[in-house]
Amino acid sequence: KDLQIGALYPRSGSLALLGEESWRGAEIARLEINKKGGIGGDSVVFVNADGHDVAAAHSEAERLIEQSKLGLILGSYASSRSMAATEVAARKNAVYFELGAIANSVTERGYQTVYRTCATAFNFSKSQSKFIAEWLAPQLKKKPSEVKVSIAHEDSDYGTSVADSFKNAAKEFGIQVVSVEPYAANTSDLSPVIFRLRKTAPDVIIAVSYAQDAILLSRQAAEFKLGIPLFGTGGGHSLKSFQEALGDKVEGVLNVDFTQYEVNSAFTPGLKEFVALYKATFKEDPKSGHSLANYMGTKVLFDILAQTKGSVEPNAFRKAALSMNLPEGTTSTGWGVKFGENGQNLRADPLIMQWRGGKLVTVWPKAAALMDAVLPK
Amino acid sequence: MPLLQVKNLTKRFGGLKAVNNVSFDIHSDEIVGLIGANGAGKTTLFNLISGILHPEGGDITLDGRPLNQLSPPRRSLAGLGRTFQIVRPFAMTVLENVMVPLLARDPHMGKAREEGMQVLALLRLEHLADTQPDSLTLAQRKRIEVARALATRPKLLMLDEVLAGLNPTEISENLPIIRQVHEQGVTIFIIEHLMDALMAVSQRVLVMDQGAIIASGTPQEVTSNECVIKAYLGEETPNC
Amino acid sequence: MELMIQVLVSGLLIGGVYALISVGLNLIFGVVRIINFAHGEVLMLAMYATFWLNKVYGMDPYLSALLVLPALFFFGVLLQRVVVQPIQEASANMQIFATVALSLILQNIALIFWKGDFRTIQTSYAMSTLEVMNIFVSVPRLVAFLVALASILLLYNFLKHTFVGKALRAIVEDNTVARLMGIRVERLYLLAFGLGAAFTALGGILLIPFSAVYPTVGVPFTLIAFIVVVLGGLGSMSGTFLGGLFIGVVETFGGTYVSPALKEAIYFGIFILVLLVRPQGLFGKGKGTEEIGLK
Amino acid sequence: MSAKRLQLLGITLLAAAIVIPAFVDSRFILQMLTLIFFSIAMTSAWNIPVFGGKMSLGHAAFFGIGGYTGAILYVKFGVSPWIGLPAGVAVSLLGGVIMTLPLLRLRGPFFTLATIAFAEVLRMIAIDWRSLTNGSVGLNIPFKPGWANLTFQSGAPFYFISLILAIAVVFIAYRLRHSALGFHLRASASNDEAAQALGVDTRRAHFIGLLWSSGLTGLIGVFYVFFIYVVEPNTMFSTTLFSLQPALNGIIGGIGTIWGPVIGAVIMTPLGEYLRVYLGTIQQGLNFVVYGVVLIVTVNFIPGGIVSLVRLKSSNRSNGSGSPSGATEAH
Amino acid sequence: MLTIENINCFYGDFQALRDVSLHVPEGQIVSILGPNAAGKSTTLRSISGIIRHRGGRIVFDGRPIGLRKPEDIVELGIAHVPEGRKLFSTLTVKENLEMGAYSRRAKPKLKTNLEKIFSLFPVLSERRNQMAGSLSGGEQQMCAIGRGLMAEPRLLMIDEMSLGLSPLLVQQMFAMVKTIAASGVTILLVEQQVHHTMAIADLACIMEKGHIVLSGSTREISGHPHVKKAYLGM
Ligand SMILES: Nc1ncnc2c1ncn2[C@@H]1O[C@H](COP(=O)(O)OP(=O)(O)OP(=O)(O)O)[C@@H](O)[C@H]1O
Ligand SMILES: Nc1ncnc2c1ncn2[C@@H]1O[C@H](COP(=O)(O)OP(=O)(O)OP(=O)(O)O)[C@@H](O)[C@H]1O
Ligand SMILES: [Mg+2]
Ligand SMILES: [Mg+2]
Repeated sequence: KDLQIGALYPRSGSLALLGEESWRGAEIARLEINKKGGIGGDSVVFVNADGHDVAAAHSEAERLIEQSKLGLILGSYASSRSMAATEVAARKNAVYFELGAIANSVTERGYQTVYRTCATAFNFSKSQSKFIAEWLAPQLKKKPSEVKVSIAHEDSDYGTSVADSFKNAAKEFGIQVVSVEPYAANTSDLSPVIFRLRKTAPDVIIAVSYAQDAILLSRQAAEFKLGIPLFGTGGGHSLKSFQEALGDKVEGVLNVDFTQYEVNSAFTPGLKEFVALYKATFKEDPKSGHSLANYMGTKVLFDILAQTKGSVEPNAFRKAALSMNLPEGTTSTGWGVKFGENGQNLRADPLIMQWRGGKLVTVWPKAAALMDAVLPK
Repeated sequence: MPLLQVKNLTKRFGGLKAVNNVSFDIHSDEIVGLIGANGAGKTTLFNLISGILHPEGGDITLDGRPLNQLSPPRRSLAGLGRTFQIVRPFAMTVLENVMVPLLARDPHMGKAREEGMQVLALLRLEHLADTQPDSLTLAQRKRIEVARALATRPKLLMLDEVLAGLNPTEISENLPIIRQVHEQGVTIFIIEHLMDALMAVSQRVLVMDQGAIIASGTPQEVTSNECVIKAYLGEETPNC
Repeated sequence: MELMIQVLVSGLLIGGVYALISVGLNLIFGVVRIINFAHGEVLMLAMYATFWLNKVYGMDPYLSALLVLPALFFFGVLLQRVVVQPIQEASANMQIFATVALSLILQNIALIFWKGDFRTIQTSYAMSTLEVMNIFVSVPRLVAFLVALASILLLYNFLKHTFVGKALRAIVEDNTVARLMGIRVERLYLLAFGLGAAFTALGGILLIPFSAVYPTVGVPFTLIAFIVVVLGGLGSMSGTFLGGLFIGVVETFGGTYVSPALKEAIYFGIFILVLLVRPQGLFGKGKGTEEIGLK
Repeated sequence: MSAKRLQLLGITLLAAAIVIPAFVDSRFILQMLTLIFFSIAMTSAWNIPVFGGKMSLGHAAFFGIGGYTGAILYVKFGVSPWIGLPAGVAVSLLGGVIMTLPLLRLRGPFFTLATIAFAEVLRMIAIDWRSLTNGSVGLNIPFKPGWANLTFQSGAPFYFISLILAIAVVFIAYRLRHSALGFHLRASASNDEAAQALGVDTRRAHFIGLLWSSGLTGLIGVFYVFFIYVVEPNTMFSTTLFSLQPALNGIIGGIGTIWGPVIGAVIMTPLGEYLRVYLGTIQQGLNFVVYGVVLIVTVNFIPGGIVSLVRLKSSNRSNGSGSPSGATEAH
Repeated sequence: MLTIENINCFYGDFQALRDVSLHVPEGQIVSILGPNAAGKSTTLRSISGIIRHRGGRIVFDGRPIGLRKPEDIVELGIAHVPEGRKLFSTLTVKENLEMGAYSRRAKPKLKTNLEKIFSLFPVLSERRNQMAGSLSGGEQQMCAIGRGLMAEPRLLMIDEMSLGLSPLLVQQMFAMVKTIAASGVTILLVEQQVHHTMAIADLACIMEKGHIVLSGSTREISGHPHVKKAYLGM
């Protein structure tokens, strides 16, 4: 007998790259558990669906729940797709297990069947702000309230919601946000952004970018000798292609993200095994931490299902989920697991990393760090 | 007062003066013919009168009403009907083709259908009402062109080579129709290369050459005018 | 003031890239009178070709032009022969859809073969800049600008002075009469499409040092190229160059002084305005571009 | 007469459509049918200006304007969707006026290109005008089921809403086509100069046709928002989803006719979904490749759309060599 | 040299040529006369391959050419000066003439032919760099004929040569045609200027409603009562 779960990711179109990478994480967890005999003897099967745009995410969620009669969907990497799909699931009383989308609103609508194992945009911003206040400000010999920050963000839902979260988080830490520069991610020229940033001259730039624009922004910053440290917010700044594109100009770029691979392994038990499995399955290195986050989340899901004996009945599932309690430093991402009433994992804080010697090395917090951060030049 | 009054009308295409300072009148109840060599500017003159082209200078009045500022549809509504030299009926049935101008005047479908059938009857096309024009002969298509123009209930009907490409039998079928339309009180202004046919219907003929009107008069006067013979009829006549 | 000059310079540089990408489209739109919505995908394929030549053989992107341009030329010829020629006489609407479908196919073939990865090439000159009196000029962008200028001059002279170029202009006017002169119209169409693709490919090659390659990289360029061509006037190479610069400058000024997020909206808006005031384009002369609508 | 037969077929299908929910308990099939009905309505509304040869690739503009109006009124100001519906139509009409008046001067491909630009500008404005639209994050319709809120737990209400919408739009398109306006549009499409000379104010006809089209598209947009619960610029103003898709449906079915859009939507909507479900998950992107090939083949081999096959047959019978006249080619 | 046997031509449903047969002997001037829409231009168009004929055949130098493309027919030495001049109006006079020599057959002689044309029509030489679209009607006609001659033709077909030309120009044109014919080029002339044509043509045929109704030597034809009445106004 099979235990069927819907797997909804954008796997074509503009978000295909990390959509696919995210799916791979979940797929590895599935292969792993099936090798161990599945859940209560049932092997796990994914019914895959492509949510390449919002309308497709909506109708695929409908299809998974109604046609394939699934009571459980996992996914979905992109926040806009997640918002549409979770809406469908919640209305149909099906469980939706979000592993990668970070928009705050996914778990803010009071739905009882929507869970999220990964960090929210606000978590990202909080980590960044905390890092700026506790580490960067002293390095600059300033009080946190004297640190000036500009935000440059791509203007889709991802960039916009992260930028908004940062504004809120910065307030908590008394950091000044001096300007916000939205731009379209598919542009071929970001010099206007650079010119505006140069005019405001902040101490650090929070950049919220997809892949292509992250590269473009850094390259043009280098070309125009902007000389202001960039602080990425996951997305494009974590990608190997970002490092490849920038070469030695990548050195020192800060970044906050889901757990990546250069991290204190004591803090992330199981990570090494995951990387090995990934390589064995897909014949290449993981492209980003998205696969890891989805792997970790899927495993949490399987733990819950093990408790419910494979049942996805919403009440039983909720009881099992809320009873999960893992401290930080016990999963492959280093995150703990404790779901709040709204279904959000409260122990999934993103880490601060820095590109050092061509690698995205975790530098903060201490427990996860491999190195100390240095002030970027 | 003349029905149509054209004064000093001029139209250039680049360097070419297709219509050059042309003035003439057409009175109610006339049938006026317009002849002239290929490229003399006859069709251009029609296009100027019907508003498809805008003149560089000159005035056109219909029934005392200046037309210059009116768009082609307004001129049509003011009583100006015309056919096109190159017939391209609308891609709809014959009856529907004729209903188009009727509906532009009164959106009532049933009435348009009824009156459309009347116009078709006048042109002996009623049996073709439901066919698509692209399966018809050129002669029939030219008749649709006339029917459409007639359905605008024009005061002045301008016909551009509606008889061209027709065989003598077809022409002799069509001539009485033109007369019949005329008898219903429509003034007619007709371009035709077929001299015999033109001479048979028109009361007065204008001759154009290189954009200008070079002669005007009864068919007999015109055909014996040496300038006309030279410019249009194609016979060598010295010292014109 | 210094910022103004810097903005102007940057605008002109990106405008040069736009012009280069649009030249190929203009050749196709202006001569074959086909609205090629797969234009950006030709660019994308050229970029992938350049990328792989570098990745696998370590070939310098500028050098790879020697291989990529002929390859894309033949690709263009193939497209004309297989997809476009059968619909050459069809209405413009049908052509739009055939090429939209083509763009869909090419994008997704790229996705199938090369996944959604963002790929870039590392070159020594990728991020090098010249600095003149505090004005920064990106070297690869300057190269792109100069090549754009050069290739537009080349194309201009080709159309103006060579036998084949004149024949290309002749078939735009009247291809039946052109046939009577012994001009092999179909062959020239193939040539026009091939050349159009090759010039577009040149744009792709010059983009590579500062832009990543991914399956949908060409999408925004298609619309930009159309706007540039319509603004510059159909068939006018100098117009295309000026149109490209115009868009580049408008976009950079709008982005810097209004909002980076609205820079596209600004030039789209200006495009619509220009179409209304001058349907023949900013720099087009003679017959309105809308004439083609009549075809 | 083939139109008669098609009509009969349509009525039969309609009867079936009404009883389907009683017999079919698969919500997915209902969902698919709902999507098809939306698609029929969209395509038929898009198709109205096409009677006159004006092909827009910017209809997402009206769809988005309508949808956003409904959503903003409901989510931000608590205004009932039932007021949002006429409001959405009104604002779409306004958009239609703004877009149409200037763009009518353009012909053929230039009209088409300008409509794309128009929709793109609106998309960017929706992204940037955050105080009103909530930017890229968009707005969510809160889940408060009930007819008053146009929000439902079950799929049946939207099945019927979309069915009625489809019937209404097709009916309106049918009436328009067979009214004076339809005659004038068709006449203008086949020979604009001649139509003008016959007293038809063709610009006014195009204008009115586009207004009908934009208003109806706006209306569909409002309903669609409440169906999909989310408004977001890249979806609502999506060129692919709401500008290209109706046009593709139209082309496949046969543009400028009444039944072409219906047939196109009925075939293309499930085809798109089917390809995505069965090919897209085997190999990402494969579905679009197949879809594109289907399109090119159709354009190449049946340029008049599927409807023209039916036409061709019947006219062959009557006169041997009749060819389907491109009723909608823009000259 | 050129023989047409029983060809039919259609525009859509409309039949423009019905069983047309025609013979053009080498070195002669042959004229086709007839009223408007008789099918004269259509006959020339089917010879030069712009439109396809149905049935019958067209033979040039013993070779059937009916199914060849216009581009290939030019290479055989048949040049067609189309009705209404049809110059490339955005190309200059010189460029228009050069286009006339596009064929492989004519290209090598481009330079000498160009000089020849310029000496034949000195006015074209004066205007060589002017856009063809801005020439006067008569100049355009000269340019069109010049462009035809650039193809190095053995058979030159001119459609409505004297259309819209002043009497003086008409006379010059006819004289020119005679000169050209004397240089060994066979001429097929479609004309409305019947008197002039009869004066220079060796053979003539009368075409009406798609049929060839009469053909023979110019003398025979001009003496025919039907022609006298319908075409010569006698
Ligand atoms: N749109 C245009 N652009 C440029 N020239 C034009 C245009 N329309 C007509 N012409 C030119 O104007 C002149 C007059 O043309 P017009 O059509 O009025 O002639 P016509 O007297 O009707 O001739 P026909 O007897 O052949 O119909 C011709 O030389 C023609 O080439
Ligand atoms: N492209 C076309 N499409 C449809 N019908 C055409 C076309 N060209 C010519 N015809 C028709 O074919 C018939 C013969 O035309 P053709 O041009 O051969 O006549 P012609 O003898 O050259 O007349 P003219 O003295 O006016 O030049 C005419 O009835 C004409 O209307
Ligand atoms: Mg005329
Ligand atoms: Mg002729």
